[in-house]
Amino acid sequence: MAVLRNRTEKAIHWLFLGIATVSIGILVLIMFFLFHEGLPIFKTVTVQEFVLGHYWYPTDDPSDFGILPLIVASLFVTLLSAMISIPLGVMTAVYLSEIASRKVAEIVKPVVELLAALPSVVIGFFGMVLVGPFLQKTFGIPIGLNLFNASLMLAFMSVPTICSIAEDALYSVPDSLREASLALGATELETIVKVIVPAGLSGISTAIILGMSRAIGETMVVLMVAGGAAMLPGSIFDPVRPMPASIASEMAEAPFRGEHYHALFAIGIVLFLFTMAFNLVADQIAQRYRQSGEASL
Amino acid sequence: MKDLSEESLSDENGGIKGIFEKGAGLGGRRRMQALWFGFFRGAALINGFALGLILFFMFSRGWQAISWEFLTQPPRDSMTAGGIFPCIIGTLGLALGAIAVALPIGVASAIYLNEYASSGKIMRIIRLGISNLAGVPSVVFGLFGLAFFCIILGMGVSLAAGALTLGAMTLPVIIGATEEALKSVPDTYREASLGLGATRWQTIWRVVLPSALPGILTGAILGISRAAGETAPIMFTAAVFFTPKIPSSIMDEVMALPYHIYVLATAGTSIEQTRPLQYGTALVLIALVLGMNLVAIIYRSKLRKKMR
Amino acid sequence: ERLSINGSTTVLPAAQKLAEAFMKVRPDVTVSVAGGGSGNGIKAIVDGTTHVGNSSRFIRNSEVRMAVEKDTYPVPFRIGLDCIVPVVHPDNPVKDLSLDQLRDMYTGKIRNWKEVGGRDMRVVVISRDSSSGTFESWGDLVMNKQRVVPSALTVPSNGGLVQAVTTTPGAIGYIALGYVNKDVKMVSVDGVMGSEENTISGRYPISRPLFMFTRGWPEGVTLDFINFVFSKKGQEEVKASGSIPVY
Amino acid sequence: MEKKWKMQAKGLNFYYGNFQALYDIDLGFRERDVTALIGPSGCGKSTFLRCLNRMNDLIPISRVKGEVLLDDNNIYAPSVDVVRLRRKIGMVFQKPNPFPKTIFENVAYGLRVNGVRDKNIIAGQVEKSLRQAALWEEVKDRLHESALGMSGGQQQRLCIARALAVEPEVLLMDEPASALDPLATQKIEELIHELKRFYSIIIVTHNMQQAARVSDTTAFFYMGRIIEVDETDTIFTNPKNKQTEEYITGRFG
Amino acid sequence: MEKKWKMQAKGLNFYYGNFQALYDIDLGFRERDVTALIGPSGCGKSTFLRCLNRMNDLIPISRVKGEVLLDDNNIYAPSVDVVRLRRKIGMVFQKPNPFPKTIFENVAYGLRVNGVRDKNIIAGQVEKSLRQAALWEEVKDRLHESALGMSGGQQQRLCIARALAVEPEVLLMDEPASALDPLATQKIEELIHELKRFYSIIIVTHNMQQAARVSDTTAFFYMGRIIEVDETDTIFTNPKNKQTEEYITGRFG
Ligand SMILES: Nc1ncnc2c1ncn2[C@@H]1O[C@H](COP(=O)(O)OP(=O)(O)OP(=O)(O)O)[C@@H](O)[C@H]1O
Ligand SMILES: Nc1ncnc2c1ncn2[C@@H]1O[C@H](COP(=O)(O)OP(=O)(O)OP(=O)(O)O)[C@@H](O)[C@H]1O
Ligand SMILES: [Mg+2]
Ligand SMILES: [Mg+2]
Ligand SMILES: O=P([O-])([O-])[O-]
Repeated sequence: MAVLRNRTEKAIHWLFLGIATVSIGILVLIMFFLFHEGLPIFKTVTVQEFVLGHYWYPTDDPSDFGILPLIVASLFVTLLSAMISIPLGVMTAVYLSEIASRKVAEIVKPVVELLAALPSVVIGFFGMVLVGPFLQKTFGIPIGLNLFNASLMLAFMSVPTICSIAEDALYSVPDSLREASLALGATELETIVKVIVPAGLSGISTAIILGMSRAIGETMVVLMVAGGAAMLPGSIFDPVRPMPASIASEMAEAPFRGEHYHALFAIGIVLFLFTMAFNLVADQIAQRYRQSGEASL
Repeated sequence: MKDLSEESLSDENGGIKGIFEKGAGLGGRRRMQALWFGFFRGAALINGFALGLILFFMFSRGWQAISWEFLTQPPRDSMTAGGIFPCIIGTLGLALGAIAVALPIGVASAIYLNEYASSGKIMRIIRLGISNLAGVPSVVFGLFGLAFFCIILGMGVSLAAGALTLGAMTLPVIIGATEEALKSVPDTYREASLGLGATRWQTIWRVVLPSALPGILTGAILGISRAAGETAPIMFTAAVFFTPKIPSSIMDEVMALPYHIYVLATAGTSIEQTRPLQYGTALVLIALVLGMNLVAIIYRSKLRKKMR
Repeated sequence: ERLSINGSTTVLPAAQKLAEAFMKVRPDVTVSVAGGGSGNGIKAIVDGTTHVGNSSRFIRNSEVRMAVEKDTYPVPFRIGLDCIVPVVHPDNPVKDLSLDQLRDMYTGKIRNWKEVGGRDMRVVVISRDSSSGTFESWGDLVMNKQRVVPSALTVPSNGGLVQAVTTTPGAIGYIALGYVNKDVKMVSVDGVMGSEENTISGRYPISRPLFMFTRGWPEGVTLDFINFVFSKKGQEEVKASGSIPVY
Repeated sequence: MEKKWKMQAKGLNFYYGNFQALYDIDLGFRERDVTALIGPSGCGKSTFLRCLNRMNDLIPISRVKGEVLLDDNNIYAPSVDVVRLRRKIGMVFQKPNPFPKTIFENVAYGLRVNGVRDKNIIAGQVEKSLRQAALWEEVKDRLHESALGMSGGQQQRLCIARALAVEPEVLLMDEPASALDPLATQKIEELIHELKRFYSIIIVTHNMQQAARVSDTTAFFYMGRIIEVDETDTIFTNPKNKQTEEYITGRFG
Repeated sequence: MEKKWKMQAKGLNFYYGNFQALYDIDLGFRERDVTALIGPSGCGKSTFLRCLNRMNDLIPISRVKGEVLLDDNNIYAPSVDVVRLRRKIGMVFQKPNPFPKTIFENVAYGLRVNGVRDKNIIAGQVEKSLRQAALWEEVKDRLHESALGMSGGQQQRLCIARALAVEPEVLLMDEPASALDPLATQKIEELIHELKRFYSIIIVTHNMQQAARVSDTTAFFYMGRIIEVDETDTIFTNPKNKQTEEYITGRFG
């Protein structure tokens, strides 16, 4: 009986290990297919021409596969949205974890979570039909669908990410530090600024990076709101065409394993590398944070 | 007896030598605090304002479109009239299919990570892999689904391919939620069970999973709602513009609510005319997704209260 | 049984009407219709993911080559005719533009409406994305193969273009005749207004045929559908959708 | 030395990764005897206790050197079935930790996982164990209510009943009364007195008076080592070691 | 009664929501005197201590009735500035809780937030406080290293230095040595002896012997009430109350 039992236990263990590897297997598969389908484009263009080329005319004859405008667009919308979402997200996190009463926090937190749950297509739709015309009128700009509008919508998508991770980080700062500071005659604000936020800084950085990672990979919003012009923007009210938008709008027309198809997968590689870099950095920070946490015991 | 007021607590009175700035300091510090707390509160308010604004517009402009016909009929007249029934069915099919794929794999993976795996380099890599999987942009999932499910596995544009793609995308959500649920089961339960001569699997099956179940369910609901709202992964793998009948097999193409909003708003034949339909569809999608989230949130907060 | 139709947004209104009418006479068939542009339609034929591929341009040589490599022989059916009309915002006073002016606006040489007799206002160039047959015809017939400026807004469909022009006072765009409505203002080209009459007579300079492609010679339901398209009832639907029927 | 050794640790060393938590522990436990383990916080009492039923196996970075004998068999021998071993050695924890199940199911749990299916046997054993744990009278009318609705003291006695249901030979208790009020503590102590007629009991406690009241033998741990072990009376009235004396008189810890 | 009252609680009642944690506490603390608060776990010692610098204000559901006088002024009067009050009443916690900053910045923190900018004054005050906390010699060469790299005992003394730097008048300590090893505990006790020359000290402890060693006055709490308060010698040799005696002799708790 003991032998049988041991065997079942072993079998179950291996079964679970097997399934857990499936999860990783998916990531490996994703990478495999991205590279497998994307790399052939470099038979046509060099990596340099691809990444640094200024013109994206994939269906012209002869075609141009330069994605610099797309990369720049992605970076700009991400940075601009970060400038909105970081203060908003972090300050909301501070409010939730340090200032709000339990009752208020119990209302605000679900609001933030619901904001996170809004489908991106709805936010894109909102930006397109309401925010765009509004921006046009208020700023007297010719085009409502532009870098700024897209950044604004992206900011609303990344605020919840930033806020909830940052809040976790602040919340996990031990109460003993709060009390120590207050007991020395510091005000709540001083305690927050000088003790709580520095102590939660690595968690907050993780939050910010993950928020930006979410923004750079977001598709529907930039597809519907950014304007779709594959050019280097000259102002924040210029239309742009970030990488995910290009993939989403052109994939359906690119014949299987044609140049255009390979080029779009290659954009996928670039996008994937960006988000992976963001995630690795976030993981590094989180890791270091954990170690210093242990050291303090 | 006199009150211990500002003055009586001032430095002269308290015996502290002249190193502290006199009384003046504190008023300024308080004012600073009030100002900044105002900003913090304002930031939080903006979130509520944003959500309120979006909901308000979608509701005020969409509710007229909602009718029994809208919810139960396919689109008619070049999609300028009729309903969105096939989209609702398609979205439900995709989301349920996705969760049917992701839930068993996700829960089993989380059980392995939390209950079996010992920490070490390999574990670290697996974890890193999963956190990276969570960070992969949805459009890249779409590319993967197109290349792998639709073309290599020959599923074509179909409910099955879409559900699998969404399932892969939902996986990290499920793993995360399940791990959290498993972590919240106190270790003493595990030790008590093992101490009574239960095997590891018996412990997991009889003690750990029942305690973690509500948390796992919450995660599953959130996973479904996430899958239901995604557009980019199904654009190339499952969704089409118009197919009025209910899919008869999982190899059929489907309509889906998020994609329907997108095409009506950007690629329809008469965008302006169909605005009410767009708002209506958006409202239905929001109701579906936020409804599920609300259920999950309420359920979870009840759970947390019970745990205390 | 199922029949899928995919492709050109120019053909889309016709295809949608045809599909609905066809399902009335053949209730046993489920027709699904997708848009996205001519490129999508031809690609779907090449990849074998659709039965009927709509296109507002003819198939390219490279596409035929690719199709043949995959053992597919696309067969074109010319189901109608269309002309591409430049459109501006209803408030824009400009009534006529020459082909040269249009080209200069789209290459970025003309940047202000006052250069073509309009108000002092920046020209916002709106174009279609690369999958569009209309875009390609525009390139052939207006641009002389010159490239559209990168700063042009791109929209994925005729409908989207109407939408964009409607909301942008300085916009210039081009759409299929069938999509013209009161929200946009048609501009005549070299003095000729785009219309069914002028297209058939050949006076209007920017017109092109519309196609449906099948994979090899159509059979079964696909054949029935194509036959339906060329039936009297079918051509009435084409006309009703705003395009110009073949007869 | 009338009674024979039930369990014996021989040259036991224990490591959490690089940190050595136990040094060369030699300690025997007699049959039907209560042994108390005392010592300041962090000295390794719990670690040692958890070596006795191999609960430390669960900690991935841990390592054991040395032997622990149960009836002269080394429980760390490779052939040993840990699951079976743990059934023979019951354990009660610092905080009462009943499963979120009914009272009945809590006690029946150990039987069920050990393959007992017969309803009558289970019911009989549940009643017997609850009686042994002096809980039967209090709960017999609410056996099918949740165990979480009981008071702390009742919960701890339930945990003892749960451990008894699988008929172990040794009972390990890690500060079983430290989370309880004085009255409940007293009940647990009385219970230990009763149970010692059938079981070998090893109890960790911070409360010197408790050790003095319930145990026959007391072992004093300090920094991972056994400093002194002797009859409880001797330890408390006439300790040989200075550190022991200082600890007992509360000079430190 | 040569020394005058530094602080006095008068008819103090404290509630966590509906649960009353303190009942009618009347207790005075003399200047330059050490008062120990003892009693079983959960009896309200920490709660009472935290009433003395209004740290309990932070708990949203809490409510206070009664008065606490500091130099004859009620600290619960509406006009009182809590921030200022807390500067006057230093607090040391059970677990050492240095900020994740350098040693120097930990001690300087209280000065900085209280508006001291002058570098020389700060440096002087930091050194003085570290000397008072008997830590200066050990850390003077690594003032700008992280405080988290210190041992537990050093960290606790750092926390004491941090509290002293703002020159409080009263020092509250909640089991300041319970997380420390015997040696570090001894250092802290010696330190308390030193500090008592300048401050009124109120210390909560679980360790009866510690109370006996360091305090002049001892108050015994039980279930939210003061059962007995007297000179420490009297309490430990000749308690008047039976519960006090039982607790001190370890019969319960
Ligand atoms: N899981 C673990 N990983 C690493 N070190 C551990 C672990 N558990 C305990 N230790 C360390 O081992 C030593 C002994 O711990 P143990 O819990 O056995 O002490 P104890 O005597 O039971 O103390 P207490 O009276 O506080 O319960 C301590 O220094 C502790 O920090
Ligand atoms: N934040 C709180 N909310 C509700 N009840 C509390 C809170 N803090 C303490 N209590 C309750 O108040 C009572 C007194 O607690 P307190 O912490 O003052 O006890 P203590 O004497 O310090 O105990 P210990 O020796 O364990 O530290 C306890 O019953 C406790 O459960
Ligand atoms: Mg222990
Ligand atoms: Mg306490
Ligand atoms: O007709 P198109 O949509 O391809 O321009």
